[in-house]
Amino acid sequence: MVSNQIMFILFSAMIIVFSILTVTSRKILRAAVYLLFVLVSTSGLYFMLNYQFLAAVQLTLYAGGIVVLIIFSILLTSHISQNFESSGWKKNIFSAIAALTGAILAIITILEYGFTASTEAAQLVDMRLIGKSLLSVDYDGYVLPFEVISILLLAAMVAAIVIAKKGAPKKIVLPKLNQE
Amino acid sequence: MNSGIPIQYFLILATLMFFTGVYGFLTRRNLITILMSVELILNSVNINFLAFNRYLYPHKLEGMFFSLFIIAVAAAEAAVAIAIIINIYRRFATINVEEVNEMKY
Amino acid sequence: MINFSYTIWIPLLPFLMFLLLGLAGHKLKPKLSGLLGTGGLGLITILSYITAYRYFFTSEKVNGAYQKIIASNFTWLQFTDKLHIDMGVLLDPISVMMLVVITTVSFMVHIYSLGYMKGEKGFERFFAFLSLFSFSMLGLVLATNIFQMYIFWELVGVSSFLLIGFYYQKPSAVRASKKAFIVTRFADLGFLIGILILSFNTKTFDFITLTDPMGTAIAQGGGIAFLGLSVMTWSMIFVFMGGVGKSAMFPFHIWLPDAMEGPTPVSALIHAATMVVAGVYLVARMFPIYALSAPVALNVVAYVGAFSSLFAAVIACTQTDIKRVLAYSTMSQIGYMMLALGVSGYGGHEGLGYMASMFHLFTHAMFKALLFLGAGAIIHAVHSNYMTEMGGLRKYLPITHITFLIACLTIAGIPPLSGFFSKDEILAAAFHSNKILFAVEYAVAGLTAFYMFRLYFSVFWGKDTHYSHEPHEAPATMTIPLIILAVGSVVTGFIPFNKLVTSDGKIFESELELMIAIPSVLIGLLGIGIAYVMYRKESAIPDKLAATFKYSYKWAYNKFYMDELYLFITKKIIFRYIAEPVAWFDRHVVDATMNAIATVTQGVSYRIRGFQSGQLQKYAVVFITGAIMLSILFIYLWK
Amino acid sequence: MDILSLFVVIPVLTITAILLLKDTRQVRLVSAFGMGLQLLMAAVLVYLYLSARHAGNIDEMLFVKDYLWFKSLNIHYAVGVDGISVAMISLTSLVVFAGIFASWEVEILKKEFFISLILLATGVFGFFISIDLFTMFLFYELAVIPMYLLIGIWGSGPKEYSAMKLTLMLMGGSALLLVGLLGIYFNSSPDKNQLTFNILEISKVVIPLPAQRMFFPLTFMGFGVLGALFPFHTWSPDGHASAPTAVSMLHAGVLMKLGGYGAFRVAIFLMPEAAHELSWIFIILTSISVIYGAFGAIAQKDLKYINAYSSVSHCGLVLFAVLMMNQTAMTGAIIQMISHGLMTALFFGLIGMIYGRTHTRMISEMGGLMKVIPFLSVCYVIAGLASLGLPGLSGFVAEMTIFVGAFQHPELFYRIVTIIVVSSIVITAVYILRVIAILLLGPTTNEHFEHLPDAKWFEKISVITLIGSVAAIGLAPFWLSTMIGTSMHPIIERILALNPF
Repeated sequence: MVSNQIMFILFSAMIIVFSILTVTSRKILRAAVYLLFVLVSTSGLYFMLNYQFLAAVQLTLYAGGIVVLIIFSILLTSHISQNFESSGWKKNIFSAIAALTGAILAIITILEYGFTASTEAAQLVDMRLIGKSLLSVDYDGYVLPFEVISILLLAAMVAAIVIAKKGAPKKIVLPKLNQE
Repeated sequence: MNSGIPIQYFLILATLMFFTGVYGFLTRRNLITILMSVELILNSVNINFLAFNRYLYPHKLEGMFFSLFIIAVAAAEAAVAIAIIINIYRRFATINVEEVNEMKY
Repeated sequence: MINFSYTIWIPLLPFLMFLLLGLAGHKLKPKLSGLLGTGGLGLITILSYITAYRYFFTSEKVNGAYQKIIASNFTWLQFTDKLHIDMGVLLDPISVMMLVVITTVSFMVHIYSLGYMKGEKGFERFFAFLSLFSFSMLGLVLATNIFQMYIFWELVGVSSFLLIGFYYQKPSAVRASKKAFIVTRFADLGFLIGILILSFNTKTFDFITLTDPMGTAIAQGGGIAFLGLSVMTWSMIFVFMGGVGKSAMFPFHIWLPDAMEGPTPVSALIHAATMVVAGVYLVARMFPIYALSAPVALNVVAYVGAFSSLFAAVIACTQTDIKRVLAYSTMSQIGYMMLALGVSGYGGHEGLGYMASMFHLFTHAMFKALLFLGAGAIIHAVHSNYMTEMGGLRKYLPITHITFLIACLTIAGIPPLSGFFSKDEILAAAFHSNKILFAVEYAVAGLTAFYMFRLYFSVFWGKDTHYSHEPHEAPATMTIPLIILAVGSVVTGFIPFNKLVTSDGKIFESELELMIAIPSVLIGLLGIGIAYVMYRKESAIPDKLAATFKYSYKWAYNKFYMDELYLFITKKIIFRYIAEPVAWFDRHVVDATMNAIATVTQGVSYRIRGFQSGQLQKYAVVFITGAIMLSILFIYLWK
Repeated sequence: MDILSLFVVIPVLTITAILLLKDTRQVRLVSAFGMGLQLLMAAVLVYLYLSARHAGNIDEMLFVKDYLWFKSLNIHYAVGVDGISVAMISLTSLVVFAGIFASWEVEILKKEFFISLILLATGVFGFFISIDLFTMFLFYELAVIPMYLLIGIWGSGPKEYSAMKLTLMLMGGSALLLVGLLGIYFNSSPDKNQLTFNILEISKVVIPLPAQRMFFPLTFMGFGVLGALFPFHTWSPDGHASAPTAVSMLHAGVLMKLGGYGAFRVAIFLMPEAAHELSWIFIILTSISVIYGAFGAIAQKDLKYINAYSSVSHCGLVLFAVLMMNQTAMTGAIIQMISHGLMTALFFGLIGMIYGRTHTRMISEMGGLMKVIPFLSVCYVIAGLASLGLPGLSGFVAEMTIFVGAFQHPELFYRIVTIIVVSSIVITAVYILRVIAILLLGPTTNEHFEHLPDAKWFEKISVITLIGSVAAIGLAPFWLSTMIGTSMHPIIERILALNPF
């Protein structure tokens, strides 16, 4: 099963490296692309865990949807070639310390906690099962969260339209707007 | 497929990803990059859910569905957030988070 | 048992009249309202006389003593099982006697006022107030319990306030009414405290229970001691404080001279004949307790009375405002009555002082009312209060002159006028009890004769003053009461008080003691003689004397600066050093503390609002740091 | 619908009716009608109450209705009245009725003014009928909140400051009170049965003494803030001075009574042991209130300030009497609440009317008004005399009942304090007469005042209603005293059973 481990190491290395690049890159479009790599690698992990459907969703929704959305918004709001001025070193160091502390704390906790892997047979996750469970009202059914998420998506859609609609909130005049 | 890889590996990976996201959230100034950091965080959580589901409760589907919903929520969130960001940009002509601080005392 | 239940109407009728005149008076014609008030009072005068006759001559006596009759009574306010304020009518010798005094004088004053107040603005208001006063005074004397007495005590106080301030647009009248009310109110505080202590120890307000010589109230008189005096003594001293205030005894006398700012009939009724003797009546009412259970308090009564009478007599010799002379004379005479009570014992001949006090109260009411009404007639004629602006009035005011002379002779104690008898009894009582007090009163008798005839001579004789317009005799409505009261002053001396009003209700024998009567007449004559020499004609003697005793004269003329002392206490100490600091303290300390709390809260929130910087990432740092801290805390530290 | 709930429903209906009106001039008519109906209801209630008592009904509370409201916390909407509440309800309806007429000529935002005013009244009525602590607290808050708007919008002078101060201080009191009430609730069943907010049920158990020691001061102080307990009284002068006429009337006349009533009904009744133990502290504070308020009033120059301090003094007397914990003093406290409510409402009403004419409240700027506006002046004198305790008016009855009752206390300390407190009657006389003398008597000082109009018809209604009640209590106190006294029995028995003096 070495191939397994090799794949895992590959994906994890990609995830970690590109994650770090995402949050440190000075060019915003590159950051978006690094994010895309991270997301793709993640979907690889999903495949490894045998959640093919989810991996597919991850690819289409994240890589295909959200990243595109982000890139569009970058194009709308920023100059692509623009370099960020880096934030102050104090802030960076402090944030790094906080993040590291948190990470170390979490890792120690993980390592100290003895997980016992379940011995039960894994359920085969196929599309039919997913579809049935999502719409089932039985004990194992997920119709309620499904409906909730539908409404949430609707609401988000409406909200996104309303918020982004031009000209609507003209009434509120904030003092800093005068230079506009 | 995942034999030979202990669950801890996944968890540690997710942790590192999570805190990379946190680091980004704390240090980036551009709202869009902050949003990206948030996406990282969400993804790390997803990995956790799936790992737990697969290793500890393989006969159940909760973790998977949770991840699914998180992805949906993330999508919604991204849509709304980007709408807001664009709006902010229209208003303030910047998306630098340090300059968008109207909501204070 | 004779039915006395109709007596409830004696106080009630004036009350109804007050309501009628007070609420609807301004709609009636002034004359009609005056007549209504007078008519009502005439009616109750007749009722009182009938009551007096029936009580003294037809009601049956037990063991030769007049009984205390509760003619009607109902519970007005229940405090506890035993303590309740009743409203009712108590008939006993002194209350019946007071009924006669009050209704007579009040009736006379009503008639007199019809003439005196004619054409005044607020004529109906005046009669409404007079009715209110009559109601309160009658309620006071008929009270069945000490709390009822206190209630009416306050009511006479307020009627007096209203009547003194009748000319409410005159600042001096307003000041005087305010002063009268507050000074007596302060004294009433003592009365109230006295009532509280008394009722706490005896568990009753009822006069009959309280003053029963065999009763528990008197028996338990000893009680717990405070400063060497028994509780009963303290309570009686406090109760007496109320009497001191109402009867204008030293040191609460200062309101009485100022109260002369009121219309003269009011002075005659309230500040000479009736209300001011309420204090005497109060002591007389509680007399068994004073005599049997609180002798120290009785001594206080005697000494306060004696000192006041001397003090007032000295001041009266120097005043020039006739009403003020009469006011100090009133105070002096009431001092007499107090003294008489103070030296009296309980029962039999021991109670001579008690009888004498009541006797003097009776005669004094007649002649002092007469003096005031006469003074009113003079003022009516001359439009001035100052005797320096008068003189030779005997030609213009013959009736007033004669009646005034009778009154002066009466007060000077010249036989066979009534004042002679009553004063003689008092002197006799004092002589048998305390020689020092007797000496004081003897001197006061001379002073009284002197200052009254100083007044008389300077008004009716003396220099021939030129008046801007001819003084004329008062109308019949005013002179008739004068004549009636003059007759009263002459004849009331022959009423056998020792057979009617005594400390224990029983008759005792008393006779004129020539050993005392003759010197007292002599000193009265001496006083008149000196006054004759000094004031019969315009003479330089008074001025010379005043110059000789410059400082003492000045002190007496300024009433020994008592007013100034009070003014100092009220204005300076109470107002400047208590009230204003309290107000300042409230604003600048208590309120400032509250404001400071608010300011500190606000300041703190200004400080901590920096957390709400609007910087998203700062919030995130705080949040994450906090989350990490909490994790450390819960995972590693909180085992 | 039970009769008690009508006292809440009628004001609510009135408010609804006002909301629907278009013509602002009808607003006051509707308000007057609604509150007139309320007054009538109060009379009916008195009649029903007396006849029920007469018929031999000896329940502690009559007309009890109980609806479960929140099951999990066992909160009920429970109403019921005894003689004390009936008396307080009558007082409230009288003052509100008079208050409507006193604010007949509000200039701005009429509709909103009357709505707030009646909302306030709703709270007060609800408070007096509740026998459930939670409902009581709810109505209490309902009564306090509209005050902020009423003073802040329709007030005068530094109104925002005063409104804020008043509301914040009262809210601070509410906070203490809420802690106290919750403390009572969580100790309401020492046997670990169902916890309850119901006063009657709590009164049957003995709250553990340590809990009482902790929560009695909180509850008493919470109510004491509203009852102007020293040193938490400073909202009163500012608040009253800035408030519009009707609000001053209602506030001093009724709202401050919530403090006294609550202190009595909740603090003392439910926690008598602690009350007995700690009363000396509060006795000292209240006697300071009495004397200090009176002295404070002497030095004031503004009519409303004078009355505000006078209220501090008089309300201090209420709390003082409540703490004496015997029947007479407590009866006196209730009568004092009613009496003070009526006469202070009268005072503030008259001050408002005088202010409306002279446009000043500084006594030094006025003088000789008796000649110009005799009706109002005479009424002012009557109010003054009632305040200084003239027999025949209500103040005397109340004060004497308190003094006599307080002096029956077996401990010497309390009797000495009583004597000190009694001396307030002189100080009261001083400041009342000072005002009367300067304001009303003497020559008319300002020629602008020569032609002031005397009272209009609605002002007369307002004033006469109040004077009539003051005089009625003063002349015939026995029925009121008996009505309150009989209701006092259960409370007294409880105190006596626990604290044998």
